[in-house]
Amino acid sequence: MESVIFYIFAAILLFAATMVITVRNPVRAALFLVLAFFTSAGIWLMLEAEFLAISLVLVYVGAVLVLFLFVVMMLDIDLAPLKEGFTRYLPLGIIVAALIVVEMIAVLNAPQFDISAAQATDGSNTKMLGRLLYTVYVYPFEIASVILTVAIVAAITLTLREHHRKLQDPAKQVMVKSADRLRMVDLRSKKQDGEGSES
Amino acid sequence: MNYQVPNMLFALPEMVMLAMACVVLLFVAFTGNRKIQWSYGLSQLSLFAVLMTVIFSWGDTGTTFSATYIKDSLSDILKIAICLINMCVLLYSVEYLRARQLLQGEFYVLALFATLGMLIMVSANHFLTLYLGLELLSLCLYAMVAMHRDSVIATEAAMKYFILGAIASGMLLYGMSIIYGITGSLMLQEVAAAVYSSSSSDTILSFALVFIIIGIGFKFGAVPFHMWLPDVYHGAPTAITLFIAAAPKVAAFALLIRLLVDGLIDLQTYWQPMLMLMAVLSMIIGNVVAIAQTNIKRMLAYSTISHVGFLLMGVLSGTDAGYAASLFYTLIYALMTLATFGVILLMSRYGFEADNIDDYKGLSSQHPWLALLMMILMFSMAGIPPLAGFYAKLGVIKAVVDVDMMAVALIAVVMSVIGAFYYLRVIKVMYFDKTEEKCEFTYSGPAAFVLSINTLLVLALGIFPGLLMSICSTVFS
Amino acid sequence: MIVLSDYLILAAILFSLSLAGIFLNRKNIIILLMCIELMLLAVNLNFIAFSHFLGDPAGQVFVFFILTVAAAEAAIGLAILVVLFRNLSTINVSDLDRLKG
Amino acid sequence: MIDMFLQDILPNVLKILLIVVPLMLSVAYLTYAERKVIGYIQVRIGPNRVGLWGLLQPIADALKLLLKEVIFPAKSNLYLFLVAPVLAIGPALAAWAVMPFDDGMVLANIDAGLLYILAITSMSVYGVVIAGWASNSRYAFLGALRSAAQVVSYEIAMGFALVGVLIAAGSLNLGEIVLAQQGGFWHWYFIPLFPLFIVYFISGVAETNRAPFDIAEGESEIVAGFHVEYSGMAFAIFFLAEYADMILISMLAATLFMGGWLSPFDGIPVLESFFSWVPGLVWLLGKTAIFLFLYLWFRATFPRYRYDQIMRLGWKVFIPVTLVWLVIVSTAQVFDIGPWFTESAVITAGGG
Repeated sequence: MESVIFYIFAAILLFAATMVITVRNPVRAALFLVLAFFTSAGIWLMLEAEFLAISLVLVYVGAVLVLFLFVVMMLDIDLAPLKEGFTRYLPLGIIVAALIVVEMIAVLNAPQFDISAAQATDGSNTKMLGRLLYTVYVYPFEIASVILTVAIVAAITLTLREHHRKLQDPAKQVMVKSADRLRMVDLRSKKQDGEGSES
Repeated sequence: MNYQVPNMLFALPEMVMLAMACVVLLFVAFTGNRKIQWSYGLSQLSLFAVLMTVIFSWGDTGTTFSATYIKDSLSDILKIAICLINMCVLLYSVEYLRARQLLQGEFYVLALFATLGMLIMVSANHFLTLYLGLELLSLCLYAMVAMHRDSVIATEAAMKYFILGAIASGMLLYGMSIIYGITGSLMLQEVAAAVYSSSSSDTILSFALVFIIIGIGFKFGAVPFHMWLPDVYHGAPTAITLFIAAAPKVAAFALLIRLLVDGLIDLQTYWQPMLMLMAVLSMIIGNVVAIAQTNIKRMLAYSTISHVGFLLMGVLSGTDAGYAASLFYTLIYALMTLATFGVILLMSRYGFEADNIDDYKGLSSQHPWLALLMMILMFSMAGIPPLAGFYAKLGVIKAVVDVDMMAVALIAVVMSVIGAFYYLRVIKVMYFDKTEEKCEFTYSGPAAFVLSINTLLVLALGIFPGLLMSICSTVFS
Repeated sequence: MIVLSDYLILAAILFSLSLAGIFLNRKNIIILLMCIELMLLAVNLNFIAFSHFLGDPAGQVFVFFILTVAAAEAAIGLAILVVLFRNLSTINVSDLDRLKG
Repeated sequence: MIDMFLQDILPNVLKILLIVVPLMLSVAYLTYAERKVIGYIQVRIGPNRVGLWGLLQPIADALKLLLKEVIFPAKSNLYLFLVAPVLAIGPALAAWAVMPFDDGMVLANIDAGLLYILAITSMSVYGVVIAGWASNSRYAFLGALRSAAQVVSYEIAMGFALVGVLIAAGSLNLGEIVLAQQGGFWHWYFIPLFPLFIVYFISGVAETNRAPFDIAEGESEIVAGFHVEYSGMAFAIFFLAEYADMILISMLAATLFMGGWLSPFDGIPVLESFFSWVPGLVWLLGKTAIFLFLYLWFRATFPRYRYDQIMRLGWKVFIPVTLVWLVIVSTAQVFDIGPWFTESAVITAGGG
């Protein structure tokens, strides 16, 4: 039963990942990415990482990928030329990828990874993680908070455009002197022509 | 599991840095760019404060925060270097940024957070802190490169930097995950102990090592993972290029030592040939391609790649003397880069980037002092005695000779001779090419003064290299 | 029965797919960013699988932090992308050709 | 196989039906209530023709929507166009799995129930975004973008508000959170967590894209926002999802801050025994109804917010308020300030 579920999830995950890198339309790629993350969350649940599985859905599916979708939709990308050249690199890419996969599998299929006896951890997964985060890993936890701060600062610095607010500032209006608005220019009138002055 | 309340005192530099970065962030958030001088002053003050905390706690060693944090002489000396370097960087870049409307409070905020990232990396004793410090640094750098957001080349460089940097982090993490799976730990000493005791899993360990080396190679910009480096150096505003070129390399050195020496020293037989390949390729590609460059920032980028090659040479020797030589090389490299970009920044002015080598024509006749400084720096980079660069190169070459890697040493010597060509070309342009146009600019004030000291330090460390060298060798003994 | 190496192989295939995506994709930066997310997903799967089979929570803690950092990274990456798009009006990978040499 | 079916699957299916069918009915009559309430607030009667007092009106509306033709806009992405309503209703129903209706009366008593609800409700934004994008219409698209930004922003404030609850209760399980509020209505969390309670409910209104935060639909600005191109059954499903979400948010508010199924007369000498025969479900539904009434009241009285005002409220008011209050709650938890923070001081420094 468990293995059936695993294979189903694994198949969906790999299918979704393949679609992410092959589909034409970035919106659909983002949606397949959602699917990939969702199935991953399922696999993580099988590995008894409940908290992380739910956070993955909450943080990734619920926020980060929405951000992706948001940007994809906002940028209004011209879809037609986006995939040219893909097929040109495809054969080479497939060969290289397959080679990497075979090699990795050869290494990772080692007998020492043939473990199945996993100790069932008792107690709440969330509580356990929370305890660790606030004791043993309190220093990394603080660094993570700094990273998030930096992300906010950076994203705002890069994308926020200053709006020229259409507000009047009476203090400044009162302070204005004539010299700020009016420039006195000495123009000689052309008396000889008799046509008066021009600008 | 017994949890002990950590000894916070060890992490005082990081805490001061974080607190001050937050102060600057708030200050900038509430004053905008109206009081930028104050932001600048506060930033310098923060770096100075951190420097003081490191200096006054010099000599204490130990781990804290459940061994995710380590304070040893390596971390101390690198932290001092990072603070000093960044103080100079901030000083040199003020006028450049001001002339381009880039002098925003966010620059200082990001620079301080990036410095915090470097400090964290340098003191990391755990894969997690190493990774987080690295990411904190990298994220700040990506944003800083893109800060000139109306510039096409800056944003393009930022995008390339970001993508390649993120891939590198992914690689590094994949390697870390495999190592975690085999050793069952993420703490460097425990990893080292587990690697030492396990003998059967060498294939898998070396498999993981490949990913880690690729990650490190990317972060250093060693060939064949150097693609981002010239583009980022070229595309980013020069002040930011300086920021990226100097201190982060010192932090990257810490990454290298912590991962390979502290954690995976027993895999030396595996990482030595990989590092050797990267070192040799970096020296060759860096020096040869630099010759063809007309843009001085790009030229310096390739020169950096070649320096990375030299730097790796000391580490790959696998001896304490080799590590010390690499540390010495890193510090000298940072010092030289700092001063070189300092000269470029001083010459760049409103509406003009002094980033073509031809812009330096006739510099000697108009600004003899600047030309003299530049000459010292170029000679030093080329490794001509009695300048600091010479002793740095000598040290790392000696390290590989000591472990009987004559071929590597030979390539290094040949490449430094080739490399001398393009450094000398800059000198030739400055002293022997004439130009009609006057480069009208004035340099004065503290930046020029510190720059002069900085350059003379390169000279002084060349004449009296003993002190710094002995400090470096006490770190690894 | 599902053993550790099954999870590792799944993660390895996912990792290779993301790498393949990065190298095959010559046209769209946003897909590159998605591939990076996939890559981190593969790494996370590795960590969680190890954590489960070793009975050691440190791997899960690491994943927690990778999730945090990856979210921050995505935010900055997309910000840079938006800035780039404003400058270039394209996010085509092969249009990033102003820096050469 | 049949054994498994009888033992595992059938009871669960029955339980699910027991939740979904009343929910659907409630949605139908919530629309009726909405029209009636708003009608009386605007000094008119509201639906009164179909059946006694117009009670059959929702049935008639449902029939009408069922029989209407579903129109597919030109050049729309057909597949996504059809998936969108499903993505909207799916999370709206799935979230109910962990909702406790009475002591032990819950479909899936999972450990991290609160987290589950947060995760599932955060999925509901996809329905809106995809609908807006797949419709190939500017209005729908604008509505989708507005909604995406708004929902994601308010999720943060909402999450923080819920963190306050879980610090106080020391658990993520909804049933345990309710039980932690036992002992009379002054034990309920709306008193110690009052700012969080307010933030939670207002964020809930924003999360469901209801007035005065209904910029995603904004009839007068972008006609009907993300579902402008939908008709017939497809439109009805969005409608269902929106109202099911409203009921969910209201019931969650009742569960987390108002003691769930607990009687408000607990601990009051005479009244407690007088009302002891009332089942917990009734109390829960009563409390939920109060919040639902608030929803309708808001809609009838408040003018619509402007987009930037909504964002400012979320980011610059709610998030700081919740952060400050979290610090206060944590401090109170450490120093055992009662009656709310005494029993379950689980989180102690250096535990484990």
